[in-house]
Amino acid sequence: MIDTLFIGMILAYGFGASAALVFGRGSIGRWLVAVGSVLGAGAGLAIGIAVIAAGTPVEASIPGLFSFAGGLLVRLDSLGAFFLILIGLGAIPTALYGASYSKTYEDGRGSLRQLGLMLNLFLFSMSLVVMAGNIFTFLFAWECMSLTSYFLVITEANEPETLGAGSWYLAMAHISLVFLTILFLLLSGGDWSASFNSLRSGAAVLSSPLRNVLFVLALIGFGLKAGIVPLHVWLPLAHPVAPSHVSALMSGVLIKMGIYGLLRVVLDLLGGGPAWWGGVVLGVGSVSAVLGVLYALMEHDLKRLLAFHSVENIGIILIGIGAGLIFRSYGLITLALLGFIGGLYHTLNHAVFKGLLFLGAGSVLHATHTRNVEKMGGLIKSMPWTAFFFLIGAAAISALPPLNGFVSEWLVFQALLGGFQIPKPEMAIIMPLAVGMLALTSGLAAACFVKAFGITFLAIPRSPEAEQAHESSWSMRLGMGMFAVLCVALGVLPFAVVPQLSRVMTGLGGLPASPAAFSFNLTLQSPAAFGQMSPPIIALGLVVILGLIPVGMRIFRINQKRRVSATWACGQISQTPRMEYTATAFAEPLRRVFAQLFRPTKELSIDFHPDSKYFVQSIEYRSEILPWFERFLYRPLLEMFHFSARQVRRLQSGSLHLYLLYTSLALVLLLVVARWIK
Amino acid sequence: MSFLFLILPPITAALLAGLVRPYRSWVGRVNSLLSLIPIGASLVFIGGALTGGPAPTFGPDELLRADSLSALLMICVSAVAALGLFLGPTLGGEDPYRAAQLRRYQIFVNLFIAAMLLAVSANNVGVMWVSIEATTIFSALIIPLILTKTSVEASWKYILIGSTGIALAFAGTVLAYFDFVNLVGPVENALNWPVLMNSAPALHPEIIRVAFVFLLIGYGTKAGLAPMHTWLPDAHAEAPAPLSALMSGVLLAVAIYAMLRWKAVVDLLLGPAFTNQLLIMLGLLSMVIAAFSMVIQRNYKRMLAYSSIEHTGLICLGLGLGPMGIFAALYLLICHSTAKSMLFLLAGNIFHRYHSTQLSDISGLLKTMPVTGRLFAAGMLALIGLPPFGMFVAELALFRAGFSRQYIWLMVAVLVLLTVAFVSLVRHLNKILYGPIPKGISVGEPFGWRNALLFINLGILTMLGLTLPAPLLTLLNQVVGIVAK
Amino acid sequence: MAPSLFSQLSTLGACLALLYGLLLLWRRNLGSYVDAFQGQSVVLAVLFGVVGYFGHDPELYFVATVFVALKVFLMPYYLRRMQDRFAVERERDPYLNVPASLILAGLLVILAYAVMRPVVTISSLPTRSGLPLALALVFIGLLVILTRKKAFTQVVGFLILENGITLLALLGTYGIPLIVELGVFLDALMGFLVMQIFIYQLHGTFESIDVDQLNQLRH
Amino acid sequence: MMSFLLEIGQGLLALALAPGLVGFVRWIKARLQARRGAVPWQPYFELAKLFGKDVVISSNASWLFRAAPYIIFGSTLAVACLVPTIFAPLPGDGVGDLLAVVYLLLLGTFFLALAGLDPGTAFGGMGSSREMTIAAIAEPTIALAIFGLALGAGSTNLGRIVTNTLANPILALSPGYLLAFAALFIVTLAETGRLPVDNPSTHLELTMIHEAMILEYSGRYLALIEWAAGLKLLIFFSLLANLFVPQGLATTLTPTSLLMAGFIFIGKLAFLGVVTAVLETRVAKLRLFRVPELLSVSFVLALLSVISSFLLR
Repeated sequence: MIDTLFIGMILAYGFGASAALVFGRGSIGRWLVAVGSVLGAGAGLAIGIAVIAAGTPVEASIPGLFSFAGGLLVRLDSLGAFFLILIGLGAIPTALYGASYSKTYEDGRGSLRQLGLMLNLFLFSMSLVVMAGNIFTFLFAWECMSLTSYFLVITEANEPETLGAGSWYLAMAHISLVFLTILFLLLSGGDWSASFNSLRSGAAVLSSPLRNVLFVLALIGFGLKAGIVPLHVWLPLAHPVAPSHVSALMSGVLIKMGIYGLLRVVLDLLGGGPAWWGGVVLGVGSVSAVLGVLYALMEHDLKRLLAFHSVENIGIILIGIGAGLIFRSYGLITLALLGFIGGLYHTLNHAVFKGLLFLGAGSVLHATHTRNVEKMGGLIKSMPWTAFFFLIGAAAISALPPLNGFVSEWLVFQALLGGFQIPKPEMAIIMPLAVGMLALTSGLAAACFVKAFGITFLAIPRSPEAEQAHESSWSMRLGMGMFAVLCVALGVLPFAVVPQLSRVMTGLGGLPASPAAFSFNLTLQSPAAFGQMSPPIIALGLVVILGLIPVGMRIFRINQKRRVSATWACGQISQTPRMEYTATAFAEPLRRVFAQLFRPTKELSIDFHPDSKYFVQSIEYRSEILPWFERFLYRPLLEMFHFSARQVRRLQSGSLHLYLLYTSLALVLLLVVARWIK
Repeated sequence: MSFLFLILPPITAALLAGLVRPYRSWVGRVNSLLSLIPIGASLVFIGGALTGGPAPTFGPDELLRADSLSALLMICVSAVAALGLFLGPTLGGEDPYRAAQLRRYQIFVNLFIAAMLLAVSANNVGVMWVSIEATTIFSALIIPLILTKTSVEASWKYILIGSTGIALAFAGTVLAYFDFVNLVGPVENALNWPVLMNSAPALHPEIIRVAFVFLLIGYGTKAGLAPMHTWLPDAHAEAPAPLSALMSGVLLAVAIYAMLRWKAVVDLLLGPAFTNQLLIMLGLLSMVIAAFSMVIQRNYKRMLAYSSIEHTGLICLGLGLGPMGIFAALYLLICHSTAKSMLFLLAGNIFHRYHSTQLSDISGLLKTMPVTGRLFAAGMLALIGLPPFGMFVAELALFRAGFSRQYIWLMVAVLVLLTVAFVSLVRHLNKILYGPIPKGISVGEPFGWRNALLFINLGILTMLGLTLPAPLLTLLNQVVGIVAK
Repeated sequence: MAPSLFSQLSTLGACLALLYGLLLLWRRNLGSYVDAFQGQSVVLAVLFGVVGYFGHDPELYFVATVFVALKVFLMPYYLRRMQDRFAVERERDPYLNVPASLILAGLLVILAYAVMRPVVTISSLPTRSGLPLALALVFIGLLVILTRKKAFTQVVGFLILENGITLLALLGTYGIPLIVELGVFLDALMGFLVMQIFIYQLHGTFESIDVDQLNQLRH
Repeated sequence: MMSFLLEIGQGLLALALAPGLVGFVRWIKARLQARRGAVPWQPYFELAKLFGKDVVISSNASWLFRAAPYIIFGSTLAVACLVPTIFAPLPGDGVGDLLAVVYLLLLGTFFLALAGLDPGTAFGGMGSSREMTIAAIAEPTIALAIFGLALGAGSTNLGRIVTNTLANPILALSPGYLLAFAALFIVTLAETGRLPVDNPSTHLELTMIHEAMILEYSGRYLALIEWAAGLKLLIFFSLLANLFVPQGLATTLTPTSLLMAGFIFIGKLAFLGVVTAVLETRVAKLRLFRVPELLSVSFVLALLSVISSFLLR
């Protein structure tokens, strides 16, 4: 049954891709592309569910392809199946959304053929990444994924900053492939057709310094794709320029391939290592979480803000996985399982609410043709549906109770709280620090999304575009709606998903083959009854109380009359948008609190009225924050390469005699080497 | 017998071009058709090589011989030659060449192809050297097809560096032959490869080491290995596009073929360590120089030329990594010839449209020339080693060879250099493909048969990327068997 | 055993050829370069005869005659015609002044001896003592191309280099098989003709055959 | 079934006591400042007055402005049901633990801040921005305080914490608990907008945070929000009281023990109210950018509590 689904997936994606080529620009083309990717993603979803239900990995190989390197081996175990489901859940709504969102490209701003073709290939290559069975297939699919997503990022190639962002993205994606090539070839001792099974058995016998090197390579290689802090610089560059449904896919699903890779290599192939591995992952995760949200706070480009939040949520996922790794190394199996489940569940939740937020941002961009939050405002009146869905996404990402963000963060918290069972105190002390940083992150995330939602949707429109904004078409709302429903469902009914996650983790890296008896009936119960919570009942309670209040008010015949009048503006006649709070002002207290990190620079240029110094024509306030990583890590690196390039360039100086001198020197040197150096 | 079908067609084409005094355009068409015959001949030789059995020989004291290595190179040379001729400059076409220039071009390009085919099929070491020297001379004559300051400069540098290099190679051949004669005495057809290979273990190591240095420097100059690469960017940037496609695509391959032949002989005596060490040193040096020269490059033809230097360096480095490395190097050689010849021909189209070789003058290629733009983009992506194309597989095979021999730091250095090249080529490619259409550049391009031909190249590259057909795999393994006993 | 007449003659011939080569480094005007090349070719032709006579190989006589026709008559004639055509008398200040280049030439001869020591030790040929001198001549030819600024001088330097290799082949192997020998001569001739064409083109476009101007193609 | 009734009853009790607590604290402050001050149950009259008035809504406001009071009041009431006030082992203990309580309160703050932004006045924006800043910085302290408590008590569920501390009372005197108590007390002042952080009794733009957000509200919406704010104060006080000094909580369902527990609970609230009032009269309001220093003091206290409970275990 799974084979037919697999072929069905290939055919569906093939159909979508060819439809893009054949029909191209028209609306039929856009819809056929969407149908192709929806069917393909649906088939992938079904395969994933089937494999998790069956519990046994599925293997298949296409002998024709890659005959030189062990053939195209497809092996889907439960971990891969989970991520296949993730791709499916992420792809279906975005494809529907994309069908009408890409209407803006019909005027030639971007090539629709390329967008449709590459979208389907991108989804297929991601599915292939999680289904890869041997090294070559994995590396092939990994680079295909980077290439197709690069083409998606540069769909609007005529915008000035797109190509720059695209080059950054492809360069860092390629560097991630470089690390993975070194990793896998070291792991398999140079046999590029080794299947993951043989690697697993081979890895156990490797010397521990080599395993440490492999771990570091895996962390950097997959970290580049996941966007952990020092390696995250491509995320805020690529997401704003990509079409919104593509950034939803990239942020929701593409960076999770980094998480998949990390789990596959560190936990499955290397079988989990010493405690410091988990410590490093936890450390990197917490730093990514805090820095991600802090930089997001200072952003006023809606999609850059969301991109930084992806860095933050990847940090939270890594905190969960790091904790799991630490517990596994100390043999606390149930706690380790809880950590991994927290991480995986947050991966799923993030895919859902980040997808929703990006689609919302896409609708806003679609309506107001600008990403700058300072120019928006009052969109909730002209775009009620988008605003409602964006609110659900914002609440979910800020981990507010009835929604899914809260459940996964609660699981991660419980895993961290279990830290006191770690025998060695100096390792155990990391856990409270992580708890502190995680809590700070969720607090700041809430502040950031109050700013994002409040400034974008509430109060008075700040620019003419924001005034004439119109609601997005039905298929865009349908896409967002599906994600919103998923957000609420995953938040209210975790007991349906979390037990399956424990089945996903079974058998990886020495975790118990049989899924631990996580008695997840109505309530979520962390092991040793350390913490217990029942999201459905909380949600039910909230709904009941919210229902009771108006009823109670009617019973006690509270005054129901309501009048609408102008906002109190300290006695001024009319209230103009310029009197509203701006995003910069909203984030100003936090910029001042974290001034050590941001080192804000402030430029104030006032040009006075020609007649008198007391009247002002215009004031321009510009505040920049210090991009640490770009300035102190990437710029020196690029500078070094440019310097060496300038030196090497001088070799080809144009003088024939110099060229002949090179040949003669080479001749003399090699003669000396040949004659006298054995 | 089929040797005649291999060598004669280009010679007759040259004669035909010579005889028809005022150049007619049908001469060009006849010559292109004639160039298909060598492809057939090389396919026959490949068939012969695949079925096993002794390699066919021809001529007085076995002058020509076609074993699997020669057959592989023959097919490469003849295929790229046919492509070069079909898409070569035509009378009245977009090219600004007058009839006399075209006549000279047709004569010497066909002689050039004949010399390469002779070099690859020569069994006699001396004849191989003579024909490689002939390729230098013939190609030098048609670099300055249009007499400008830069093309004259490029041709002078090319002829001088090329000739000195190849003369040193002859000195190496003489030293090796001296050692052989001194040991065995003047035996019948002593300069033939099989004879040399049989008696190689008995030669004297010190002399052969010196001889191999001369050979490496000589043929390295022809292959564009650093530090003898300096002529390559100038010659390829100034030569007419089809010629630089031929030179970059296959002339480098022929020079590498010569080095590979001599490496097979020398390894039998000294063991692979000595030659591998030299090849890896020079290969890495060429990659360093080429990769960093592409970062700040303003001329797209020179960019392609530096990428050829880089790939030659990578191939030589591959040759130094044992049997698996040689397999990867040959695979890379095939992919590079296919991709680079396509790219140079497309560069020719771009030059006809934009009349400038400066990267800063070229933009909006996808809009002005949709077909050429897409082909050029695909070719460049293949060149930098992205998946669906063969170069990705070849480079990975090379890393496999490197890692299995524990040259880890060398492989890391190679990966870094490839990444430097990757980033700079992507940036240049984006600069060309997108952006506004410059003033005065006409838009639109018919999907003529000339572009259709290039899709064959793209097809081959994609096929090589996805799967390796069984005959090609056995051929490559046979070649590795010959070279690394 | 006193060295036989044959080895005496061959070493003498090699020394003369080397001296002619050094002449290029010493003199300044181009006319003397052509004479030096012509003298060297005569010496080589005689050597071909001597080796043919002592080595009992009649083919070498034929090769000697071809060599004389080519390198003693044809090429010098063209060179002198070219020199008159461009009316260029003196080699402007080369990269390396005369004493420095002569000292360097000395070092190169020592290097040639060092490199060829194993060849001389294992070879049983009577002409083995001339081999290092032949390699030295190759190095000097390379030095001339490297340091002289006139294209004309570079061509003559290249011809000296080729003579050195022919000498090496002659002394080392009593002449390589005929087909290859003829092929080499044909190549030498074609190479010379092409270089001549290029010098005319160079003179046409740059109005001088000074190689220093060729620096527009860079980076 | 009986237990759920008790749960709702406890929630309603908290609801009823909340305005009284606020009034009591104001009354004590007035007394300390030698003023007669309004009677402690004055807030009840204010609520009744507000419920009677018409609602005036700004023309810029959206449906969120109207829905926010219900969400705020609802979430705070839900928390009230979870927090043990008079009866210890609540049946609903498994429903929500300390983390759920914290995040439900964050839900309320989230929507309050949004409602502040909606009318589009400068005050609302300023209030929301400052409120969210303080809430964000207070989060880590609360989390670590919970960590410290949970370590000591072995669970994050409120009922289990109370029963464990009842079982061995010496726990309450361990350094972990004391430091956690201090940290939580500072956070209470920050979260509920009491003096050192925010001045509840003034409408001066420069100093008000909580008041600025609800400037635009009127009528029954204002009533709901004020009531929710009072309830939030009561929740924090009952957390402080019952988690650290659970003695006096009824463990059996007999009416007498419930009544007894009720009086003790009111006594604890009164004591805490007096402490807060004394504190507010003695200390002046901190500048906004001094508040993070105060909160970092509480963060360090919470961290020390966790470390000490680690080392002592």
